[in-house]
Amino acid sequence: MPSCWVNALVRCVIHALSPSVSVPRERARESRTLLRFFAPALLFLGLVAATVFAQAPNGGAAPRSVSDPQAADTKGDEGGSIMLRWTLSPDDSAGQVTGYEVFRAAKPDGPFKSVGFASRGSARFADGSTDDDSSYYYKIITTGPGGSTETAVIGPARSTAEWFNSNRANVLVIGLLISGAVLYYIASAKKGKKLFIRRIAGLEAVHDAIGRATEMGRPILYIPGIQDMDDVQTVAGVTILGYVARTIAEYDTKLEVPTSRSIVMSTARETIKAAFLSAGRPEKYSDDMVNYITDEQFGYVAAVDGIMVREKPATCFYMGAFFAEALIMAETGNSIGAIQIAGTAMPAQLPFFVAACDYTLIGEELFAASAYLSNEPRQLGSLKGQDVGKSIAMLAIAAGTALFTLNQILRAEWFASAGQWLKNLFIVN
Amino acid sequence: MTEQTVERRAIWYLLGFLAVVLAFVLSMALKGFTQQGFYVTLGAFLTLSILSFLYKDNIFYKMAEHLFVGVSAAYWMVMGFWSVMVPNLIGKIHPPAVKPFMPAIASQPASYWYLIPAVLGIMLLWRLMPKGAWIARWALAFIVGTTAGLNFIRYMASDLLGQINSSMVPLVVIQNGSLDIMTTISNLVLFLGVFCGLIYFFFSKEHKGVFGVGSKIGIWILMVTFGAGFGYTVMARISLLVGRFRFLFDDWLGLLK
Amino acid sequence: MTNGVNKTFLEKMQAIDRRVIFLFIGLAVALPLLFHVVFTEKITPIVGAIYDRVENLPEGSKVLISFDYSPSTVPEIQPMVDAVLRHCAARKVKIYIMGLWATGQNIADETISRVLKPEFPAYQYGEDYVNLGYKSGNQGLINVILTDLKKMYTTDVHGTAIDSIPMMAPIRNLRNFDLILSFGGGFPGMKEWVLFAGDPGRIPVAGGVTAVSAPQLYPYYPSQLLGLMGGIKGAAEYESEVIRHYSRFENSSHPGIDMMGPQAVAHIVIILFIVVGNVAYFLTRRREAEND
Amino acid sequence: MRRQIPLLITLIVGAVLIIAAFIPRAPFGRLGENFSLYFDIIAVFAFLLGGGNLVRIHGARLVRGVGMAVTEAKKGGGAWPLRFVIEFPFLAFGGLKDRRGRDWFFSLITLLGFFAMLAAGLLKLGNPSGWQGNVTAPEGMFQDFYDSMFNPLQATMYALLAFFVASASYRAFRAKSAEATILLVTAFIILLGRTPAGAYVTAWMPESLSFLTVPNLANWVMAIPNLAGQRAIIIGIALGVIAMSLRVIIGIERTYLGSDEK
Repeated sequence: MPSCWVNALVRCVIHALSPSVSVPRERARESRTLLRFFAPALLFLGLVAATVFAQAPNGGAAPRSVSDPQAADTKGDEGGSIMLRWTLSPDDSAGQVTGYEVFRAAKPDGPFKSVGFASRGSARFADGSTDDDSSYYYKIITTGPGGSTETAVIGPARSTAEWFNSNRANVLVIGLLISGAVLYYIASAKKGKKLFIRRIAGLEAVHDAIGRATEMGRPILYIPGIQDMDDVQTVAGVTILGYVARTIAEYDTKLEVPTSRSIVMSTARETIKAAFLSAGRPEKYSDDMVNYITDEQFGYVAAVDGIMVREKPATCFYMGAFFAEALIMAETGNSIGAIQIAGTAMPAQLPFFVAACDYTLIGEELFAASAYLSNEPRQLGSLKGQDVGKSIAMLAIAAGTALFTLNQILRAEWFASAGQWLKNLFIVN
Repeated sequence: MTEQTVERRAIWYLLGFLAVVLAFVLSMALKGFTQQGFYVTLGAFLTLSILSFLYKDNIFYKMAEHLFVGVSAAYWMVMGFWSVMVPNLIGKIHPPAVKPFMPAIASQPASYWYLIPAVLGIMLLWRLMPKGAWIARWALAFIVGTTAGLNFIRYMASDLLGQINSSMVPLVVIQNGSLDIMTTISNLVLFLGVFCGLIYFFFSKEHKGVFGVGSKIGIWILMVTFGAGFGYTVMARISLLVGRFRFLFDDWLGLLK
Repeated sequence: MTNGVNKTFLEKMQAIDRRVIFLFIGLAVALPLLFHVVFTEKITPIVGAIYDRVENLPEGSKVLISFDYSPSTVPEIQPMVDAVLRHCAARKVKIYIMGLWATGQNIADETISRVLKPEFPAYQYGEDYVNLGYKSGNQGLINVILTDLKKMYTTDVHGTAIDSIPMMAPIRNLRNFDLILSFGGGFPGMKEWVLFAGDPGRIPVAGGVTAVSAPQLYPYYPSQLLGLMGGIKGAAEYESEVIRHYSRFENSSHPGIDMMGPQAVAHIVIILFIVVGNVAYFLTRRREAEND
Repeated sequence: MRRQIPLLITLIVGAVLIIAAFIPRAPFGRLGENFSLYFDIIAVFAFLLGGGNLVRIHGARLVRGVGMAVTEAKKGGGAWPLRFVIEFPFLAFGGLKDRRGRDWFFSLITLLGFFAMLAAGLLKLGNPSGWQGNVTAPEGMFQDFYDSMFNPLQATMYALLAFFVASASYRAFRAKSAEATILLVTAFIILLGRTPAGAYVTAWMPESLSFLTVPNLANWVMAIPNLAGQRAIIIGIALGVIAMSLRVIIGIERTYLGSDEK
């Protein structure tokens, strides 16, 4: 029945398109009548069909099956997983598909058991429960409100473990590039090559801030963040503490470092002890400079606020990972008139430090701070290496953007695929 | 301070102290002298004590603060003990030992790999010993090495690559033959923002000339980000206060219906 | 004379004592709460995306809800959780509850007994919903259960063996879920779910976070993150949408919508203070320029 | 030597973890995950150091303070215990002249809270299902303490932010420079956009200008310029972390390890 309609439609279209084609008069009249009668109706139907076609070609019926299903070992994993891929059902975008259920069996003739469900729009499914020593057979069932259709049995497939995670090849290459750049500049700085490093205002202020505390005879408060040593920001905070402590050791200023983690307390003690020693003032060091308060974020900040309003430090440093407590501390510090220097790589807390502190090290500057303060050529060399990393990132973004833009303007397949290729280099697996 | 003023101050302190106790008892009388009533009153009392810090530091805040430090330090220790120490250390090295607490994991096979953290933990504690405190540094070295190694990969993969990947967008977007102005402007801003933001972070080049202009735009973009982040957050902070006021008005005073 | 008085007034307006601001904020929150001021909400696409996904889940789909927060963020997060939980239960999907935060476990228990049990008596534990409880390990935990859930979860929160819970039978790992919803705001939370489960496992991840964390998660939307509720406003939008489509929830609590009243007033108070500060600043500057 | 070995440990652990990230096979594939678990265990050991420090400091202050308070009370002569009780609020709340013992009563509160919570949790006091029960089970003493003390304290401390966010924005959002103006304008738009008020302010705008209404503008700012800035920050941070990790692994950055001398 539908084919009959299609036939009529096609004939009409041909006639409409070729009025000059010589056809027997009778036939022509017949077509004209047909046209006159049916054209508006057909046009309407065509429009409806076109819209409907885009949405639901076979409303109520079972969705059509996926095509080209394949099952193969998941690449670059530790085994125990088989990846299934397919081309989406033509009804997928029309909303007639609820999803794809994957069935598995040890033999081609079954029995098949469901191993999982991929939702609408996804063209792959990883069966993560396979045994590397066995073969498996699969079939994929496309389900929808109108019923379901299944593919033929595919397989056999086996899972294997690999020695190299090929999905991460891009991470390896770019990692090597950036590490190479960092190591290269460290090496060349070691050989005595002079490097320019721009001024970082927040770090220039460190000396003045310590001097001010000494003049006022008030303590210096140093907060190395509220995370543990497994956060790299805490590592940065503690190393910066080392350089700050070295300067403090030269003055007669009291240093207070409340910590919210026991391991940070231990590490900070080691760091300050070493700093005082290298400044030639080991006798001034005491374990009481660093105290553990509590692991609890807000218990910690309650105590730090207490220290602030009671001891009135002249300078507060906040260097490390911070969460909501950042503003509580910074506002209390502000109310007692302390000079405040903050640094964090927590994007969510940066606005508050910027608003309430005198100087703020933004993200990357926190990690650059220890190198900057050390003023040691090798350390500064690594900053140059970081810049190479930024250049790579900027180049890649610019190239990808250019390719996609050209594709929009020129509509050339080549640009699209080149752009996609470049983009895929930076895909996260 | 003469003896008399001291005495007078002591009396005032005593009266204040009694007033607080009385207020507490009265408030409990309102809620009924039950365990529940006591807990709600205590919660309200502590809430008000912390809020009083907004006016100025005082003994109520100081008491609440000190209580908080003690209670919370112990809380995290207990959680560490029951959710890490028992199941993940003792339960791994010698599963039968945890049978009285967690029978479900007492029958799993022992995994002697977990002796590594046990040894490192003891090394860390060694600094309490009179001799050989330096051994603690081995544990610290292990911790910092782990942090460096794990974060190197983690930030590389998700943050660096992921963000570069999603920054590749066409600057001009043409939809059905005509320019999609909104998306085009958005993508231009996005590209320029990321690009100039990165310029701002350059350390080894002076921010002058074209580079200086880029870095200036970079700062502006960062300021937009900070302004947006700040403005967006205000809502969350107010919500928290609403939560506390609801507790005071509803759970404690029963004013809301 | 008047000039001098005005100037000091302007200077005062530029440096209002913070305690005055504190007082105004306190009143701005307390008064609307006591006098019950409410506004209506319209859903935004980023919240609508979650609503639509849940709405289109077939009956019996498997949804994982992770409670990654502590009592401190309950006022902000709980309304979202309640609304989504009601919506999921109304759609008759299977609900799996867990938590990356130790504190999440109690909140989950409390939520179940407050929302699920009384409002959906037909929902059976072990058949339609299960509470797997808290496990430590943060993103490490996600990493493990991405490939093998039973390695970490041998029992549910009540100590019942996983294998004896009917609805756990089809679950081997995270990839078996149709949707992962994380609610929280700190670490570990949504970001970890995206990076360690959503991305590697290609599982749709969505959920709600505190308003402060939301901007950080925008970069992941929509390619890595299905949708996002940010703060109370996100909750209020979801509540409004659920109430609009399901009349049975008209009388359910809607703390998100309730809390938008104090929100709006407090926001306006803050805005007014900013305006006053700036106006005073400009007037002072202009006067100084005139005097020069 | 004492310095070389820790540096070597850092180098090996860091390098192995990086390499292991590319090898899916056991035991490398799970190395990172396992090391994270190890870290959590070490952190629990470290609690003894932190908790010890806490108890030591507050214990010392308590002992010193009580001693001083008793001395003070004895000075008055007569029945000094009675005097101690009457003067208690004074002696407890900062009445002592010597700073070092002045806060003894507050230290007592810390210690009481600490040991009560510790005992309730470690011994699972009052837990309805005894030793096998979850430590945070409702009705257990640990959970009761949590609900009545920890929870209100934590939530209120957090709620202080509502006030601080207002005072900080009043002070910081002032158009003193180009940067400050941008900060101010963006924050202003977002603040308005997050309330129903934002919709009313620009409700008069014609449909064709709908993208200029405050809620739409706020969403656009969040989605585009904010995103751009976030991305720049995140990329920068990633590079910073990479370089920092490398410096730590190859041992250039080693202040945290202390000194060569003992």
